[in-house]
Amino acid sequence: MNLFEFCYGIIHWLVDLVNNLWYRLGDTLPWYFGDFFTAVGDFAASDGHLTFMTILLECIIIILVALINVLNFLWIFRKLSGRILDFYGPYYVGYRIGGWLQNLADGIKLFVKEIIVPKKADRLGYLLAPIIYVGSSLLILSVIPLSENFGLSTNESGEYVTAGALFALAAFSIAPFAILLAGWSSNNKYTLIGGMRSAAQMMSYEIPLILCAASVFLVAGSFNFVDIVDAQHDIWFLIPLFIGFVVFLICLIAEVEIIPFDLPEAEAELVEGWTTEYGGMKFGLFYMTTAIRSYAGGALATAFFLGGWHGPSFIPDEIWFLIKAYIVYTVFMWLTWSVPRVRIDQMLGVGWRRLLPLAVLNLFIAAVLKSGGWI
Amino acid sequence: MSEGDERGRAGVVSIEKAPSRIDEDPGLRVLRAIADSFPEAVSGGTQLKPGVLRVHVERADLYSVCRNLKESLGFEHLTMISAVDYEDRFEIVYHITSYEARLLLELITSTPKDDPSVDSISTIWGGANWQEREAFDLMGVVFRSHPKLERILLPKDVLYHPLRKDFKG
Amino acid sequence: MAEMWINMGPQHPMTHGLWNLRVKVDGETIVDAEPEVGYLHRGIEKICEGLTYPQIIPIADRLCYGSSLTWSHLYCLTVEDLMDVEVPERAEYIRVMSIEMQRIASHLMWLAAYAGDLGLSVGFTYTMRDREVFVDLLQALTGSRLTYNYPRIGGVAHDLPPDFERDALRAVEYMERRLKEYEDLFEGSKIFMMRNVGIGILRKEDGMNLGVTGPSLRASGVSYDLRKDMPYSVYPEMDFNVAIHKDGDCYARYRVRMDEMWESCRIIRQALRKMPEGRWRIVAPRTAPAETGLGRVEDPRGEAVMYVVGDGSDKPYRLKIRSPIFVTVSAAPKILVGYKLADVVAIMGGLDMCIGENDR
Amino acid sequence: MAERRIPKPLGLVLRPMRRTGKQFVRTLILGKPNTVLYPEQKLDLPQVYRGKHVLDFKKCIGCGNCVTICPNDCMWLEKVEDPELGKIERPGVDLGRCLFCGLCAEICPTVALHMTTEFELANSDRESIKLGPSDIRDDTFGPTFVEERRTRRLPVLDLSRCTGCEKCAGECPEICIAMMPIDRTERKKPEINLAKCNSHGKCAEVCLEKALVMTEVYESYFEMPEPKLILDNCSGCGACARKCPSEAIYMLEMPGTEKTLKNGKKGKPKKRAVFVLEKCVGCGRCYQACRFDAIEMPGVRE
Repeated sequence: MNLFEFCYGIIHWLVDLVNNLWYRLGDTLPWYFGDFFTAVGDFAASDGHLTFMTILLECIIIILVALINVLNFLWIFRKLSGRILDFYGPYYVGYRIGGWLQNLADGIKLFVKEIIVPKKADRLGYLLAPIIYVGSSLLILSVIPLSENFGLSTNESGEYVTAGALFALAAFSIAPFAILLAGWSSNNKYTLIGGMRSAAQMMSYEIPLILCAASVFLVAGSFNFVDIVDAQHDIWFLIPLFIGFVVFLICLIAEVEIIPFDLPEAEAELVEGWTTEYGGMKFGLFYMTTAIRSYAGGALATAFFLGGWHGPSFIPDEIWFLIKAYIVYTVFMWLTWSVPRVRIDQMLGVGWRRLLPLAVLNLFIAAVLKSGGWI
Repeated sequence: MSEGDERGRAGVVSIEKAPSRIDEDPGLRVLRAIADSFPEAVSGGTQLKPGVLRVHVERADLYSVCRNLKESLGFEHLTMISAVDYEDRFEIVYHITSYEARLLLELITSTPKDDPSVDSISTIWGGANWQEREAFDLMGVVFRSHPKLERILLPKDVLYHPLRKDFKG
Repeated sequence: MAEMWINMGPQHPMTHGLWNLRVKVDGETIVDAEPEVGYLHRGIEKICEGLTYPQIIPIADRLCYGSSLTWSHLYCLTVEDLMDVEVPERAEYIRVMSIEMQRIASHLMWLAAYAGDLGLSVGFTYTMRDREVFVDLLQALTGSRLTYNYPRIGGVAHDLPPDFERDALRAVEYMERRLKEYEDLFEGSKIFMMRNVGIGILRKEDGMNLGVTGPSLRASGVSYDLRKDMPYSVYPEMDFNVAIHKDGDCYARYRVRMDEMWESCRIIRQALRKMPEGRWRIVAPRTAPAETGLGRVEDPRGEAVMYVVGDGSDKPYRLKIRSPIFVTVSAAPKILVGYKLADVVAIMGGLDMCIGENDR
Repeated sequence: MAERRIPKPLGLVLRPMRRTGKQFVRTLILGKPNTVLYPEQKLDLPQVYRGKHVLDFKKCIGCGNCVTICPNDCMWLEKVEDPELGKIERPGVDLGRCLFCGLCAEICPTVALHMTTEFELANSDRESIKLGPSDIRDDTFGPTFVEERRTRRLPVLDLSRCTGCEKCAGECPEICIAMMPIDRTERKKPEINLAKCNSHGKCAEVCLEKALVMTEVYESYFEMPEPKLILDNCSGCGACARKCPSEAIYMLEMPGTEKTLKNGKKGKPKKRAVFVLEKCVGCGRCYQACRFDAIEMPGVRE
């Protein structure tokens, strides 16, 4: 049973339940009322309505799963950084489960804070930026399936969006726009410089990222996640496309904006970069979105290079996928705490002079492998 | 060098009393050189303890003495400028160091109460710039031809000079 | 992008303490810089004129939060010079040992702040953790963790606590192991070297002319260390080297401080070995003659000088404090211009700012 | 100096990652992080730690030296009534102003004031961190504290018992006691040179009136100001003797200054103050008490 069937079942059951009442009302009431209720019941039982509601339910489930994952990610982030940096990390809130509830508590705290808009800020852009940022990041998650059965699909056969991977990458690169908007509309020099840096950084690291993804598409011969993962049934793309994997990870770090590539919010020089003027839940959204994007990045790397949900079957597929994504994130964190931040010109230099040629080389290798039929 | 020699003041020797040792001791040699170059401007050259000299200088000749110190005697480092408010005068004390000879020269110049001004030496030692601004800020000593003589530690609109003795609270 | 002024401070993560660095940037490149200080001016020189000589010792501690012991030690040296007090030899050794511990603690704090500036969080926590070892030692010795109030005019306040020697040697050994780890952590990383080598070059002539002292000057190739050049206390008895580097960039300043920590470890060992028995304190006179006293020590940040004028009473007539950082900051525009905005944190962090002593 | 091994950053970022990985393994698997979980765990503080003050009421003599030495003026003397000790003056501390420099405990001549290792002193309002004498009172703390200051056994003079017999001066092996006449009183008192005294105790043994008693005295590291009497101004009122916390001032009669009353009898003679400077703690309270400018105290803060 896949997610669509599961949701369809629930919706069908619910509609049946409510339609009992509706049809009974239609039977007992006078004709002019009764017809109306019968029509409502008919509409509710129609295929279109059922499919629509099913997809809505799927979305809700996927967002819930994603948000729980984000909480996990933040918890791992804090706990892991605590262990690496030699302190405890979250400890008291949710004492029994290792301080897992700390992020929830922080979220509630941020949520009840006042919404402050700087006087000279561009109000519309200022308020729109977090929404675009979060929305675009959630869009990525909508198309990444956790297994063959767990993903957003529109029909019973469980086929996902055909160009899902392409869509995910496209949604990944909406973020610079939101960041630039946030930086510009805050009307602050730090945010402006941060936004500019962010735009430059994301655009220059987008290209190697997509080239590496392209090598994967080339080898797998599809834009569909299920096909890509199925293509890795025998051998993970990690092994033939190792260069691509490394470049992809580095580019992901830059896209996610964590140290060593967190120049847009380099706190030592730009206070908090482009999030300087944001407070309360708006900041909370940015903070959460960083974790969402980390999750998305880990998931993309897992799907593209680490064999997706393939693994020994004693653990469910979905859990395998999450474990791999978590491991990718852990490596990110490990790197993050071990190195300082690079400078913007050095960073762009690395992006254009090192990573881009490597990505092209990787694409070339992929093409050779594919045309030679070795993979 | 034993510790007692280093710390005690027993080694205070004035130039006139021990002329035979001038060439042995680098400190005394420097004192003699200053006294020779500026016989009128310089007075009271003493060696307080080994490595520390004291010279009084007329404030009119301060700039030329300092230029001479830096250019011919190798005093390359201006350590400190301190202004002291005595009852009858302001004393501006320059502590100047020579890296090579390992000497510290205490150059004292005094100004009258009603005209606390000396020549700026920030063109000779760049490090004097902020220290002169500080002395101006806290003690009200004016350094003529200083590139930017503004208050530095206190806000720009303060009217008093707090380290003067007549300033109360 | 047009040129614009950016305020880095007075409340900004780059500034350790309250000061303001205004930089004019063209895009990301710095074309002008202007430090503004005085936000933390407490008027310590004026306060000291109203306090008796022993009362000033805790005030002198408050000059710098990073190395407070050095300042109270300097103050005591100055007043001993003014009063002609002979300090017992054991006290001198204890002083040398404790200020070398303070130097290590101060340099570790600098390293922590520097690592934090560069975004290396691990560097921050590890160095602060290891600084704790020396802070604990100093706490066992002096009774406080930050403002020690330990030296006295004519000695030190307490004798060594029991087992102190063992703990100190253990701490020194631990520190030497750790220093190797830091070298891996900092210099072993390509990104750290990218951020440091060739950044913020202070030429030798500029450094000498602008009055820069301490590690920043020694990193430019001038061998000027008061512990060697104009020895005070029992430093002549100690066998140590002056750390010098010739490049004058951020990496050289980092390297000089690391080497100084190695040398401090050596000095602590020697001081512990040579520590004589005897008294650690004598009764100091209450009043000072109407003369002047001068004390100079090698602070972790440079050449710290105090000049005290006595007037025969039990309070100083004038106490002038030379802060090494005050002069070094005035040289900041010279170093900063031409580098990128992100280098400001590396350069200013590398100078080891301490606003407490800067503004006094 | 010798060039130290400078590691080449060959592995890009692998070397620091190895270090952090080691640390990660160490804290995650092999042990606990370095943090001290504060409210549950606390650090062991050394005895010299300077925390909250405690005052031994029985040892304290109320001299106020702690108040004088305090750089921040955060101490004051307060009159308290104690059922055992009567009306006394004891210091209080305003922790809101305190620097925790420990000079007050260091200068205390009787080692009555200590600083404990208690550091949790925060409170919600300013008045409650202003600790009066009864708040810092702890008579039991003193014996648990290992005092670093040395004690000396010194002869302490009770001038009211002394007859001026000169036996002590004769017995002293170091010849540090000299009998000095006291102006206008026709009496002599032994002046003891404390620098030369080496605590033989022979002077106390021979003193029949027990005027000289060997007592343990803490040595002070501070040179304290000494009061000087200007005899011509002294009116004999005795205010200074009443104020003196260490009972170092005695009021002696001056024979020959009696006023002749109307009925021809002679009245009581005038008195003068006599200082036994060996007992003086230099607090300067006599100077503050004197209203006739008869006591000079060079260098006491107004």
